[in-house]
Amino acid sequence: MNESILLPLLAATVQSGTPILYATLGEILTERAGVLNLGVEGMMLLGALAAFWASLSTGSPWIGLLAGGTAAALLSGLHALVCLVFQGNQVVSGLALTILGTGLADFWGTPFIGRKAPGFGTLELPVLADLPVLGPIFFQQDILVYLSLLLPVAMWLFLGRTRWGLGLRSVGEYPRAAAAAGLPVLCYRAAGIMGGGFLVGLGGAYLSLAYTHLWTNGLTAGRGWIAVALVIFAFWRPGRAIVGAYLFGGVMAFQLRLQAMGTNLPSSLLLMLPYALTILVLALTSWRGRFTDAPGWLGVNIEPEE
Amino acid sequence: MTDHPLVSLHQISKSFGSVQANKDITLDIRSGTIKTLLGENGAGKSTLMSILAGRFSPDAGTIRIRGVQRRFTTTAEALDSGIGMVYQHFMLVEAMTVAENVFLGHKNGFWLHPKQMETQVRSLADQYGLDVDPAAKVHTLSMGEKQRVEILKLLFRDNDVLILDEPTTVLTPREVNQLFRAMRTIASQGKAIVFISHKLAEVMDVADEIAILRRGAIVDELPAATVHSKADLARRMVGREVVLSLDKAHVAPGRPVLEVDQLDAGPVREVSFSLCRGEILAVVGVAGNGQRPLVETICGLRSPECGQVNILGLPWSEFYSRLEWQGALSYIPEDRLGLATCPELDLVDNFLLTTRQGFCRGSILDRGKAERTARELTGAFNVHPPDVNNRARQLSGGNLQKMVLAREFYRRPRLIIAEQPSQGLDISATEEVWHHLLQARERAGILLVTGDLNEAFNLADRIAVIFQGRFMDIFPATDKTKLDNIGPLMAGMPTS
Amino acid sequence: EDLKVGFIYVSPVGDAGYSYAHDLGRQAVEQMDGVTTSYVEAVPEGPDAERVLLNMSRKDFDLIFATSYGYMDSVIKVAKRFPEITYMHCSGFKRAENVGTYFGRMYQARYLTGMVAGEMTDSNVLGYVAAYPIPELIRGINAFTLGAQAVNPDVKVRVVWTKSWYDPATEKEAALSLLDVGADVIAQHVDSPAPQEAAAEKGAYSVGYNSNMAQFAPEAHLTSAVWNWDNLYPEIAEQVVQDTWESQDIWAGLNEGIIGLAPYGPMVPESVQAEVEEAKAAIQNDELTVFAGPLKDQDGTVKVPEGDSMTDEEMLGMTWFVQGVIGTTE
Amino acid sequence: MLLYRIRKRTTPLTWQSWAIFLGAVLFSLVASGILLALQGKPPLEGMRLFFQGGFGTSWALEDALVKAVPIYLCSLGVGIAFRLQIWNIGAEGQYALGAIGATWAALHFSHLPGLLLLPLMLVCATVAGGFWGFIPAILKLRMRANEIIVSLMLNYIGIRLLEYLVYGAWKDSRSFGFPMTPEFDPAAIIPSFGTSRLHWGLVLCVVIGVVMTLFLRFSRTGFELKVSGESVRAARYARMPYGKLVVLVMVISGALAGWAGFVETSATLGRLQPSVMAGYGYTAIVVAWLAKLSPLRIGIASFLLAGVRVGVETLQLDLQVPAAFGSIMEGLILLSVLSGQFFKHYRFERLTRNR
Ligand SMILES: Nc1ncnc2c1ncn2[C@@H]1O[C@H](COP(=O)(O)OP(=O)(O)OP(=O)(O)O)[C@@H](O)[C@H]1O
Ligand SMILES: Nc1ncnc2c1ncn2[C@@H]1O[C@H](COP(=O)(O)OP(=O)(O)OP(=O)(O)O)[C@@H](O)[C@H]1O
Ligand SMILES: [Mg+2]
Ligand SMILES: [Mg+2]
Repeated sequence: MNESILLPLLAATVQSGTPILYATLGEILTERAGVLNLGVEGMMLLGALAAFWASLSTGSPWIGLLAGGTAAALLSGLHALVCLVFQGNQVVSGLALTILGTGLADFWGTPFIGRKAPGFGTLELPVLADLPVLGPIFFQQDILVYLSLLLPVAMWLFLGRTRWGLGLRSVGEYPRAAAAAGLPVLCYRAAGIMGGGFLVGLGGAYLSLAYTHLWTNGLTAGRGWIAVALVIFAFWRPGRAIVGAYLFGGVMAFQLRLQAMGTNLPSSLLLMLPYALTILVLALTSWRGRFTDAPGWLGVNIEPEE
Repeated sequence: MTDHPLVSLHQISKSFGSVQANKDITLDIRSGTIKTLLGENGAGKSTLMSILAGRFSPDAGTIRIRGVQRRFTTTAEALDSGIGMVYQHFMLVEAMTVAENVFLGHKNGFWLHPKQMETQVRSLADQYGLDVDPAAKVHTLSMGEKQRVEILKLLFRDNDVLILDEPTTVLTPREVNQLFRAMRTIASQGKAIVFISHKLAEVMDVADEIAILRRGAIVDELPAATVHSKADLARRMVGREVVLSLDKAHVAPGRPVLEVDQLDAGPVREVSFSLCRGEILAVVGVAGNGQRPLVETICGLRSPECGQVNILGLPWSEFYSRLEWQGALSYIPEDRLGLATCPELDLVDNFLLTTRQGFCRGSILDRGKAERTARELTGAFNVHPPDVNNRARQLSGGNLQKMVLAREFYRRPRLIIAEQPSQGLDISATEEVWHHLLQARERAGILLVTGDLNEAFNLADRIAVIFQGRFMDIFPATDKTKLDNIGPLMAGMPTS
Repeated sequence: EDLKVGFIYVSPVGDAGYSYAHDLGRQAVEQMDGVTTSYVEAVPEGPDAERVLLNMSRKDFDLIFATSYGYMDSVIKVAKRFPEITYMHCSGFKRAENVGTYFGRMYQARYLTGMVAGEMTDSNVLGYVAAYPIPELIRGINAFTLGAQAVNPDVKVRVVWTKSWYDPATEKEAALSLLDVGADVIAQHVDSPAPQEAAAEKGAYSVGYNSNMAQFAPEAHLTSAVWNWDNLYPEIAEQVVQDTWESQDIWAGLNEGIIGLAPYGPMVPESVQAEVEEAKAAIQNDELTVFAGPLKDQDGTVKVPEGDSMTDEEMLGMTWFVQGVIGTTE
Repeated sequence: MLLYRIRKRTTPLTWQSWAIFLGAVLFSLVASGILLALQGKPPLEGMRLFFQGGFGTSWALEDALVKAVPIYLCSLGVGIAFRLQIWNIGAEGQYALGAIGATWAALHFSHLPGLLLLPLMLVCATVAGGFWGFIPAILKLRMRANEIIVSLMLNYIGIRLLEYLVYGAWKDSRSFGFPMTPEFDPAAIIPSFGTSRLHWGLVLCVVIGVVMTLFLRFSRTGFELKVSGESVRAARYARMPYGKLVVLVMVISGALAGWAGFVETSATLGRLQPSVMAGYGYTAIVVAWLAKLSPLRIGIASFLLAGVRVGVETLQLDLQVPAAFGSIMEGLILLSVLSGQFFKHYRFERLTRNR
């Protein structure tokens, strides 16, 4: 494979990994607070639609982006209500959220099918874009890609180096200790859910404003589920999420290019590649690794008065 | 200065379902004093203090802080009023460092600076002689170290009222002395300390005032100076005379049930000993010196790396490849609630945990029969409340331990590994547990792993001292000179 | 008593795409006097289809259009139980006394769009983003290739399967990967306009599908191959009203107006437009047959000898690519 | 300041929990009705149509029952894995493999009589589905790979495998290239009762439901599952064969999902085609949790959910509401029923501040 194929492939890797990266980071934030939210797919869809709608009606993709994040955060607020106040099972609530979010997005989104909204275009970064290999891969992209590259660093700083981050982690690891230390446990969990929801919404917005500038029902096509899986793959660490998202996006882009270059392999088998590879890498990395870094109280509700 | 007590509790009541944990409790806590709560398991000590610390809200009654009535709905509100508590079950985030745990919930500054935090924690730790590495992750710490972190958390917050719920159960004698010194320093600074313990000697040593609870109510309140003997205290607490020393009938040693030869397992190095039927061998040492891997290896939860383990005359792997549920080996672990039982299951299920094979017909489980047997056993072992439909979580520590003993003895084991069997138990429960263990000697050899020297002296025929994975010495419990020298041995200093 | 006409769509109707095209046809039927219509959208082709059909049948519909090939078995099954109801199944091959089939000769339009693409390419590489390797799509790709080769013998067509009817992100990625390997015109047989967008971004040309896709990429869009079901549905409804309906296999093309071309983009030269229009007329007059021999498959094996042309049956079951297509039919 | 606080009930509600359930459903229906009204459709009429379409006629009940079968089987399967705290979300893929296994038998032994062929298909579906469940189990035990990821990824792989076969080797030569296997021999089709759509798959469900209930309640392995699900440490302490249990539940789980694939392929489609995949594997997860993993309740929940889905179609047909409305209603119902369960154990108490 020569450079004229490889560089675009890597650039495409970054692009197709970015929406998954946003969603994975969002879910990491939520799960670090101890809440499992399987509604990523639904939130992402609603986010994508809200972003599209806002961008279409205001003409500003930035407002669209904000709307995307907000809509997903609001939907995840429902998850917070059900799980934090009503003690609902997080798995059911999350799956119901996916069903509801998909339904709402389809319901409101149908009139927008086949329209085109203003979105984010390529924005070459001065100097960086001219770097030999890295330039074309990372720095001739749209602004949301750059943002997604900063985000893991920001999240790492937030979780490890701030008071709120410490509280958020403690609420996921052992909420009783957090409560004993006087932290408002439910508020932290709600913040984790809705903050994570916001990021997931940005992932959706990336799909409808940057990757394509279109809306269709089912735009995310399962990317939300991949994100849920990648959280575990990333051992709940923002840094590893980049690896996971790009690995997945990369193999996805690769198999399409393999087809385009002409191969006799059946496309069904090629399309298995990203999934099979994820399993393989996961098995190899988990094998010797000691970490099962899952937050201690992940998925467990906090019962009132106990 | 007002003459209000720092804290006064008035007519506090609290029920959990049908259990009345506290009824009409009135109690004053004064600054500068160490107040001790005494009472049997389930008397309601922890519940009362959890109410003061804002974790539970009372059904009735009022709390006044310096004469002002307060109502805490969260621990945060109690903390803001200067009340902090070290819980019986640690409230530590295992995945975080010591420093992070200490700083958790602290309100100053948005950014955290790990190095700076660690220095601060270290200087505080040095100040009170509570040695612990601030950068270590909590899950790597021993129980004693975790306890120190809990205390550091309170000291760091500068609370006016410090509640310590059985802080000494996991500490070594030296650590206990350090803690008491720290407590006195704290009290002398005008703070109030509430101290809960089952160890009467400790109570007499450190308390200024003593309050005794029985069945959820205060039955006695007296200055420590008026108490003259442990027996006196025990009588007030239990409501009857308590025999504090056991007369240990001699049992003739039988055939060896456990032979360990040059065993290596994790930190355990070259450990050799043998244990016969009718004998209790106590392994004493500071927690975290290899007791856990030693026990886990013998109990088949981890495999030996090197050396020989013979159980009931069979080599380790052979013994575990055809383990019988009955007449073999019983493990009574330190972690009663997490390992020996399932907190959310009822007593019948918990009874079946290790005895299920005895109630099987083919692959069908006869739960009715198990329930009848469990009910009989709860009666025989004096488990309270005697309702087998309760969940394990609902039982107090002592009653849970009795339940575990009842279950394990039902299996008629020939080898018993008992880890800290009386930890956290009140004196009458301790008495019962000891009694059961002594009785079990008649058909079994018992390996008793404990940090409580008193327990070792009372029960053991021989004592082994473990330090950094090695046995420093094994000697008969009658050897007075060795017994006197046990402190240095536990600290790794062999007798010269 | 009104004639009740029911429609079952595989995807939501929306504002573009396959079901939208069918729904335009339904709206035309709705306009007729003495006819009411109703539809159920997003009916998966599996087990649910049978139930929806049954449900409709029990509600006394007189004429039911099942608009996706996967409904075939369900239609036959249900039709057996309701002999008095007329069923029309789109793109299938099973008929019964009261079940007719119909489809459009989209390949004719594909051929014409291929001619446009073949004229407009510089690199002689055309890209084709396609959903599933079924005969309908393979036929279209072959026709497109033959059309392009008719005006530009050196042209090659590269195919990428997305295995999804609507996944704009993957479709865009597929188009980009085709552009990366040198394609400069992108055609598509998927429902979203994402490939159009990709072509526009890279300064290449594009050919749309389903309906006129010019709005998504005005500077790239050459033309689209489009469906016009409103030219068929009212006619069938009329037959049922008049009681002249008979079970038959309707496979209509340019002549009946069921398929067509969207208006050419401004970049398509007059000469090319004229050439294509000429071919279109030739097809309509039966002077030009799209799948006329000699036709070789990818290995060079002669599939249709000189002088022969493919029968409808052969075309319906086409599972091989003609020479010049790069890709696999699996 | 909070005006209300949450208190645990001293005794959980019993019969009142049905009232709560109905209240929760009513709440979500009102919300859906409002949504209908906003669309300019008659809300009351809509709800009537919905009920009639889902539960109100014998046809509706028949349809709901038939649709409930695969949901029930998948859900029973994932439910048993969840009991052991093994997060099998791979029912979708296991379902696909079951369909593949059954089809393989149907295509290769089409000469056998139904009485032999159908059991053979069942066995093949069990083996194939069970194998797909075995993979995450063994990877979890041997490689410590998280079963959520592995089973989720295997869903996609299973579906692609099904496509590969149907587009390739198994394609019917008479299907004009369409991706479908030849129609099954009548012997390979699960018979229905009379002219109704109800088929013997329902009987299979009842039998396995009873067997499963007995197994979980009375067998030693059932007890071991319960304990290991509560605490892996305690299970290890009590010398329970945790690894074997993991494999067992995953294989059962996969096999049951495989059965669902077999039933749908044979009874409903009569051949294998990609559209056999209808997302039952994911629905199953919701149903299993909502029913608190009890086989009987899983049955009820599957039926109700199937009825909702069937009823919503009537709504679509008669009122021309978009398909998405069904998902919205389903999501709302799930969320409110879930939230309603809270009131079984807790109540809100007004805070009286006695200052
Ligand atoms: N969360 C709870 N739910 C139900 N019952 C409880 C709960 N906490 C405590 N109890 C019950 O309340 C009673 C008092 O318990 P508490 O923990 O206060 O006793 P204690 O005096 O601290 O005993 P110990 O010496 O064993 O620590 C016991 O009967 C106990 O079973
Ligand atoms: N520490 C222990 N020492 C001795 N026996 C134990 C211990 N812990 C549990 N047992 C008992 O040993 C019995 C045998 O355990 P084993 O691992 O052989 O499982 P099993 O019941 O034989 O299951 P399977 O037939 O599937 O192998 C268990 O039923 C248990 O009651
Ligand atoms: Mg206590
Ligand atoms: Mg065995």
